[in-house]
Amino acid sequence: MKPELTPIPHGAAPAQAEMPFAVVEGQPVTIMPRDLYIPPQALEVFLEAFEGPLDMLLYLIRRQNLDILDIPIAEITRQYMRYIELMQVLQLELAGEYLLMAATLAEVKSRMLLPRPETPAAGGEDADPRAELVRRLQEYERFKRAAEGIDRLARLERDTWVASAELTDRKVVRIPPQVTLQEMLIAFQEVLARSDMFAHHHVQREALSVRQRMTDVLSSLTAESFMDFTRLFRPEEGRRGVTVTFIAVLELMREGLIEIAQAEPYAPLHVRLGSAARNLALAAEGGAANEEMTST
Amino acid sequence: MNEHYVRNVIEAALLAAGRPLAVDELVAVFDERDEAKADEVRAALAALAAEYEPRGIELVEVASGFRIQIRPAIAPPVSRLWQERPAKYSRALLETLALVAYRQPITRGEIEQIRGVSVNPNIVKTLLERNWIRVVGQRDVPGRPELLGTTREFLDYFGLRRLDDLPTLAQLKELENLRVQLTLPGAEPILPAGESERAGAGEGEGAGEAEGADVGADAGADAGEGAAETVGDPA
Amino acid sequence: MNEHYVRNVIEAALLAAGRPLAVDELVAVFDERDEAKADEVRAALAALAAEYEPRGIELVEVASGFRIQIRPAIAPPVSRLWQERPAKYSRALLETLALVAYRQPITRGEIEQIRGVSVNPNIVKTLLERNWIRVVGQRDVPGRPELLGTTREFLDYFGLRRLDDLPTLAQLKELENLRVQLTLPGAEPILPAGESERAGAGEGEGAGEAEGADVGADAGADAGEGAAETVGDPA
Repeated sequence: MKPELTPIPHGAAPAQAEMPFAVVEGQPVTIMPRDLYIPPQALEVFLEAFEGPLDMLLYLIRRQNLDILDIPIAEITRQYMRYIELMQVLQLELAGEYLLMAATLAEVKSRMLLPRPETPAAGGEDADPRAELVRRLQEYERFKRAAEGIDRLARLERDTWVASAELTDRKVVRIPPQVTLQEMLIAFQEVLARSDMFAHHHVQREALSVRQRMTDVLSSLTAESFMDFTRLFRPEEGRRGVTVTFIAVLELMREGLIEIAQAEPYAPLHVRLGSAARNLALAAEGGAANEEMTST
Repeated sequence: MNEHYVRNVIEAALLAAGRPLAVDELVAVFDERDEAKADEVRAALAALAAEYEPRGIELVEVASGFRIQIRPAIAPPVSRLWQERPAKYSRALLETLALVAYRQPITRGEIEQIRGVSVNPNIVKTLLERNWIRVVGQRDVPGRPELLGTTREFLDYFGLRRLDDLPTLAQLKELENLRVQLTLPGAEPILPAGESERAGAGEGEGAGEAEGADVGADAGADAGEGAAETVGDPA
Repeated sequence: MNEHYVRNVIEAALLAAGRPLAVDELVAVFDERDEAKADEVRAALAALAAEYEPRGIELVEVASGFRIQIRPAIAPPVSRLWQERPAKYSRALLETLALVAYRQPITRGEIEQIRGVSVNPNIVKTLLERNWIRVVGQRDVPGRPELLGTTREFLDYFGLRRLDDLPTLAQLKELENLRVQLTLPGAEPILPAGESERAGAGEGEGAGEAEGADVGADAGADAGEGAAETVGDPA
């Protein structure tokens, strides 16, 4: 319900007399000409629109197209004071900063009255008494403009929106963690340290290839049908490979994991996944199998 | 890898994400089998941007990556989808934000110094809640005031890639010739019509101390009048 | 009204809305001046649907209206935007894997015997899913427990040509400070984040033995560094 107040861009109006300094409810408002009626509410809105004393001073200067570097201090001070009193009369909450600025202006004005030396010391104390005020006004104006610039940027939710489309069946993709060999070995070392495996001499130099071959042999066999014993061996692996396979087979038999069958002496051997009982029965023939193997 | 496939996946990913995606996030979308290299992704992004040229959407790069967004030119019809008006931010908030953006890291006290008024704590709170600014440290002075800086979200929200993309800050004008102007006789500023009479009364009489004194004396009286007039007027 | 404009606005509205839009909502987006009739909107929707045919998105009609969505065929790569960061494997899992590698074929019961604690079924499941171990048979004892062995993928993953490339138990026993000094083929001196402290401690303690174990003392130092680096690395 608050009437919208749009300050007119500075320096935009060519003719000062007709320059409105505010637009209230769509109507241009020029306060200063005395005869123009201004609803008190609008005036209040206008005065409240200042972002502080610097903003108000800047308004007074810009409204008259004055050079910020050469402010007629006396005149500006007078105008400033009028607004301050106006604000007090309207009982607007007057921030202390406004009064502070009034004091500053009065001080600058009085310093302007003092005679100045002919040749000022470079960068000395006796620079233009307005210098500090001018610097502050300029600095404030830069950021006032910067704020306007930021407000003009095309921003989300006002000038643009992020384009999005529905992803109906999103699948959660899990990436498996990375593991290094070293991590695994460290873990293994700790198991070994906890268990008494180091104490067991039989694991001391166990060839892992036998273990792997045991796994390979097992997974190539089924419980249902026998497999030709010789198919477990790959001659291209050479003597060492064949030996590893053979030790693996013996180990698997010892553990009762496979069974070997032979129809009659010297007939071909057959292998299948074992049942412990049958395996025991065949264990005695291990020697024969051994002979058979080495002769091939 | 198939160029069209890469483009399709990237378009779909950007639309599904609903947030800006960096090039390496887009590269990671492709698995090892059909891995897209960063330059393939960049080529696809360029192709998409060109494809959107005549359309109501556009591909832009902001601080945290690329996003597809509605072209501001067609914001008016699109904004009719929502009942409520977009949030308007007060000048005080925008000025505070501008100071943090251009002058970061900056304390609240320093902001107050430049703006000439105290900073409403709610403004800082709002900016923090919107995740546009954050506390980046503390200044090593008594009281250890917090130093504020802007965030990536701030840049994203305002469609900027980096702080350098902010509008350039106006230069401070030099004060060098100020003294020259002061001492020049008859260098009185031209006052506009509304105020010119009174201004003339004060300033027109010439340079010097006397003038200042005059105006000073007038000013007090006038201010009182002015106030009375203006207030009295409406009644 | 301009057909392209209608299509652009409708596409932008659908992409901006983030929810399905009914035809009359789309009609309402246009103001009186360039009011689009329902049939114009429908025509534009049809044109958009056709335009998306070769793309990764599609226009569908659902109960509450029309929406643009990601084509299901392209969902798998797009889903990768939400992939979870991998958690580290537990010590129990690594120990189980090591026991399967060194003692295969081995049953869960045997692993439990050596580790002295029961094996969480999820660990075996995870290792099976990762395709590092497989069931190679069943031990012929009551309950017929499954026998586990490692796979070719296991060897590939760890850069081993065959199981024999793993250090023997005897070597492991000598390498008491494995953490620090291991220089196996394919075993980068990388430690998981959680390990780094202990690695540091180990390095200090076992410096003397490190040299005895035929790996240089500097290897120890290197591994220490490696550990520190690794904290950020795997992510």
